Amino acid sequence: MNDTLTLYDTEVTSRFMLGTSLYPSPAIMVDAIKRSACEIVTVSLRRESGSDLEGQGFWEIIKNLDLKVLPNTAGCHTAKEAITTAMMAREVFGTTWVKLEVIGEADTLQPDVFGLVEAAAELTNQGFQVFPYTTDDLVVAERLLEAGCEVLMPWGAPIGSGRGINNPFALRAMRAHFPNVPLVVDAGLGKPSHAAQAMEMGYDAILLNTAVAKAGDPALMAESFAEALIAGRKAYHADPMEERDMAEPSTPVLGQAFLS
Amino acid sequence: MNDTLTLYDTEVTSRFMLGTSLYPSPAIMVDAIKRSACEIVTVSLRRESGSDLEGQGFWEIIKNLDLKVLPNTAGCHTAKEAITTAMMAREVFGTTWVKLEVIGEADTLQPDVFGLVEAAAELTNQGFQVFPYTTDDLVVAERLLEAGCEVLMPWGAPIGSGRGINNPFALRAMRAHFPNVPLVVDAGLGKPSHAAQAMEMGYDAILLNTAVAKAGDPALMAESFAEALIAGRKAYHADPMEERDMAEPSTPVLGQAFLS
Amino acid sequence: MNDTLTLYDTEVTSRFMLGTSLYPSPAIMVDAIKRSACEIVTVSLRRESGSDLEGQGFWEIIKNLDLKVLPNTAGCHTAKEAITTAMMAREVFGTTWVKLEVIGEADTLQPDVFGLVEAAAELTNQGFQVFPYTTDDLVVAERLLEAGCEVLMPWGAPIGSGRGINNPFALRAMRAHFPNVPLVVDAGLGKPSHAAQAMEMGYDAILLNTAVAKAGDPALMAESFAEALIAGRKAYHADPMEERDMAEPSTPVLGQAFLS
Amino acid sequence: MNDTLTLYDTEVTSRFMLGTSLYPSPAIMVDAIKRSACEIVTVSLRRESGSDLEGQGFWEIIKNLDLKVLPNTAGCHTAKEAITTAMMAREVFGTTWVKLEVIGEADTLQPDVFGLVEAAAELTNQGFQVFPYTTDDLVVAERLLEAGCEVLMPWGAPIGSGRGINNPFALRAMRAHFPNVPLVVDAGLGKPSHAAQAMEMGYDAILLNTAVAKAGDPALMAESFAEALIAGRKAYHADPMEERDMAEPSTPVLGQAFLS
Amino acid sequence: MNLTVNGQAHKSDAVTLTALLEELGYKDATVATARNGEFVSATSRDVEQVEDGDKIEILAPMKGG
Amino acid sequence: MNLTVNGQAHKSDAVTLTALLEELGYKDATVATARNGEFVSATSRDVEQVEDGDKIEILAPMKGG
Amino acid sequence: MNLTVNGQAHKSDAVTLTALLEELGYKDATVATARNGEFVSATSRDVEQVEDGDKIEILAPMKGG
Amino acid sequence: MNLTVNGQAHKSDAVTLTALLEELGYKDATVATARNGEFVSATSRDVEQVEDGDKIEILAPMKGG
Repeated sequence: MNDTLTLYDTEVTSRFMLGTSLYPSPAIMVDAIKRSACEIVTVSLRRESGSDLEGQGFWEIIKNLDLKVLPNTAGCHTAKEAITTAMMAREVFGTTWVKLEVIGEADTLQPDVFGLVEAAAELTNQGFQVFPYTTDDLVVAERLLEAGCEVLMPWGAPIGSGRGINNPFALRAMRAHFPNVPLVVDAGLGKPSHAAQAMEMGYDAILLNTAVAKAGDPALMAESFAEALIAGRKAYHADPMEERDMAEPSTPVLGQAFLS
Repeated sequence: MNDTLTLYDTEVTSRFMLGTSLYPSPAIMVDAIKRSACEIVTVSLRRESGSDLEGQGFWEIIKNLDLKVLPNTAGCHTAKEAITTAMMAREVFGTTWVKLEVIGEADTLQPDVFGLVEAAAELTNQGFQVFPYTTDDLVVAERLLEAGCEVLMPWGAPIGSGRGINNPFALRAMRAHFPNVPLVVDAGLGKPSHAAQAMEMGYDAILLNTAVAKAGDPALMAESFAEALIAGRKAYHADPMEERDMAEPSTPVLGQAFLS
Repeated sequence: MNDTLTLYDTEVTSRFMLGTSLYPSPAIMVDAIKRSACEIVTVSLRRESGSDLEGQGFWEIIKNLDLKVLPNTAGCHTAKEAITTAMMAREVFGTTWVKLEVIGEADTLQPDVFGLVEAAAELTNQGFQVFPYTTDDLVVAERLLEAGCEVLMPWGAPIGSGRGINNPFALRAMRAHFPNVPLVVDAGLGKPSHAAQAMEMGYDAILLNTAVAKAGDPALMAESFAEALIAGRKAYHADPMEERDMAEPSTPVLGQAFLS
Repeated sequence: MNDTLTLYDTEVTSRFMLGTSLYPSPAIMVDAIKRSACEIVTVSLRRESGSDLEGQGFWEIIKNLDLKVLPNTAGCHTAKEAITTAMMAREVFGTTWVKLEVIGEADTLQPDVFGLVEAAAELTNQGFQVFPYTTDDLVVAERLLEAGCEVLMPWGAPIGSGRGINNPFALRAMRAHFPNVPLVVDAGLGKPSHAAQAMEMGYDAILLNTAVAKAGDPALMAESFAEALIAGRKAYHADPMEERDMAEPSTPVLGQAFLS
Repeated sequence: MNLTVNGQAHKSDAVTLTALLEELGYKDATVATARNGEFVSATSRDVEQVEDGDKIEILAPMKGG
Repeated sequence: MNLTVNGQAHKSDAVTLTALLEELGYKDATVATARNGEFVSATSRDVEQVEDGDKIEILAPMKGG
Repeated sequence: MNLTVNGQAHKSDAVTLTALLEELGYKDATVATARNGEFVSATSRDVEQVEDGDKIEILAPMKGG
Repeated sequence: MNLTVNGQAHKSDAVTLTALLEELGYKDATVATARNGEFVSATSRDVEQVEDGDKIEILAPMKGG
């Protein structure tokens, strides 16, 4: 089964995008990334500081992995901040990809959909390929597509909450509404069963970080998510049975012995 | 990681037990079993009929797979019927294992826990190794253990319903109550994410049939379940993060640029 | 609308049965009972002690309320204990009613369905009218009816947990299976919306204690539960709409102006 | 307990707002409205047609009820349409209140949050008191408040779906985020238990139509919703117990007899 | 003069909105009016000219959710 | 004679349950009694002998859920 | 002799279960047998008499869940 | 000349951004720069003047989710 995913002009085999933050150590991060078999990792820009040049060391590690990097605009609260950050990221990371985050609220880290659409349009105009971190709002999704986005990344639940898909109804509606747009569940997944569920619903990929990095054994958890994703994707292709309310015997009733 | 499962005196590597019923064809069944990588298949006894000897052909196919067989007592509504069926199965299949079903209600195919405990005790006395299909009732579970069962198989939902785990609270309580008894979720799972969830909850194995056999592509679904099980088991070992209500940024806040 | 409920030979108007334990004070208990408008309260037997004769005072308070009392066998772990307790209660409280509890497990306080059925049969033989605290197991329910019970009281969730209905699927199946038996959700409800839900599902009554007694304002909560019960019952009679997946406009589409 | 609700400068006692559409007959509508005890009904504007002047008759009926009317802009898909409709409604209904709907998607009838904020700002400038039908998006909510809205009406589920609160997590977050803004759950509720739940969560009021109008007995259902709302509000004030995972006996353990 | 009134083609010689309403039998009805997508208040109807090709909306109170 | 009354050791010379109740001050109380796990009805207390080592339960109405 | 074999009426002169199986063409088949609801092991079939009115079950391996 | 570099007060005589980076030891580092909230590309740093009161951001690759 050839089942690759095309994100803008890039074809990937793995449907797992993994964050690079919050790991107990760089070595564990590298191990987790390798065992996830992911082809895309997310990174950010932060202030370089002091003489240790922490960022340079991090960047060496990432470059050695030889993966696609997807820089984010985490922490930006306005379109302008996000746009400037994206331009800085393009230069540093040498990619036109950007995971566009415009954060609107501190407790839930939910997107500011107004700033998001504005920044997506401007960045697309400037030649970026935007991966917008968005909500499950279908109208916002339409606006992002009109702004030039060719991928949508709705949240499953608040970033780092690990709650899984808070509103499966809404994500199902989104999948049905945009059958041909690559849809990535970004944020909020906590367990591999959540990832399998997303894939069974027909989502194209998963992006996460905390659930792997904060597991007791991040590398093992990365492997687990990777396998659950693949399993969920196969289930989607295998066309699951419909749920029923009543039971139905699996063992044949015909030929049942009379032994009483 | 050595992570085998011991069921009575038998050690297995696969935690997936698969039924042999409801497939579109014997060839598809064989393909599904092989791709499930399961080591245990369930079978039944039914009336041999006519000149075609359907049962003999089926049995040849199963023997050629060289797996452990777990005969069931599906369709039995009394302890006596189940006991007689078990004795017949032991002779035919050459195994002391029996998946003990004493059905109590037609709409849900739920176990009759009274007949179940009675039959489990008698069969254990007669040298059987009983795998009881039971509910999530902890007291019934205790009785089954007292009757000599060394494995418990609570239902997730009605047989063939594909609903997944109807009462996660109860199954979690059962896992906590019997930390050292092999626990198998038997019946009601519909999608690989359900299987992953059961494994994440610490269940030891899964038994199912309909969800694979009635999928559009049974063999692919079998593979999907097998991988989801493995993923869920790894997640259990990897110690998942705790769910949180509030968001927590994955990308570091420290070093955030000021760009507005 | 005449909508009384007949429990054995007694007709009641209120469908709310309220416990008498855990209140901050006797005065608050009396207030809560009055505002609940319940006609049945549950009581227990405990060792009389010392010179204060606490039990006598409690009993005076209850007698003055002039309600039906339903003595329980709380804390009994065997059929024998429950039977003896029931006989003592019949003498003291002057009623053949008994809320039969045979507890099987300490963490969940779930019924021991084996002891329950045994005690129900014996007590019925001795002239009791048994209100069995049971699980959502349909086969156990059948046995209780065969034993002579004319009311069933399945749990919603563990006693005192306040979780609401843990397994709506199972309680719905029970309602469908026993359309003509008075069914009371006993234990586990925490909020009035849970009570309304049970009544909407067609349950005949609710029994609870902790959710009222442990509320910040027990009397107000009692009133709230009473109203929610009545509301839920009316909704059941009013035949609710079916859930839909897609939206449907409430305001007419016909005659929509064209204003763009 | 004085527990009125202030919506703009109007104080109401009832927390139930009821729609006037979809009833089997005008008489049943009137009966349902009366038994709901609501003080606010929603109405719309549609093309007057032919010689029967259906709208005039409807308006006479509504005026005779002597309630506050809340005209909606149902069916409007742009800010401009909604603004024009609101101005027409103000003249006809003689009120500055408007339930602002700017619909963005046909299958879910979800709000177009961009058009909504734009129209809310313009209408506020023109002296309207806007009741915006919105999503559970906190950033959109902030924008609506900035635009001058003093009430927010997030949806529970798609209009007319009767599913109840699809995303309780998000509505809880909204309540926590805006402790002092009147919040009304508008759309998607199907049963009185849903309304009780919303009130228990601290929501200030409920607006619905289909669940009453399409019930088998609309007037009885209206009464049921009204009571469930009141019950849920009381429960909110009475401070419900916390949910627990483990059981806790309600009947005292102290003084338990020893009878075995 | 060809108008579209509430979505229907309508021939009329009415010069003002007031005249049009009268012609249509809505003189005393509680209605709101719009011309070509713009609200026309009741007090302006006497002076609001109707022109060939106009799209007129005449809306009345109706049930709503 | 050594009894266990409601779980407490108790020395008594009461010959019957009635006498024991009186001795304990429960003569007029609303209580139910059991001896060694068996219910003893109020009407039998006069004749129900109490013996050395007996376990007596004297129960009163109490709050319950 | 009238038997019920696997739920069907069957006339037979077979004296033993072994004979009955042979008569039915199941001589070499992998089957288990029960007579009137009681299991009859393969080793007992030679000696297990079949009598008029007997209900015989002859079961074979079959798919199961 | 008083600058704010990455949020810290910094005194410098650097005329261009390139000079400032050199002064800070970031000459060979992989960094992106912004001046007063506007991106300054690497190729413009030689000509981008630094002025008193400027807010300079010098950002490096970092972990992100």
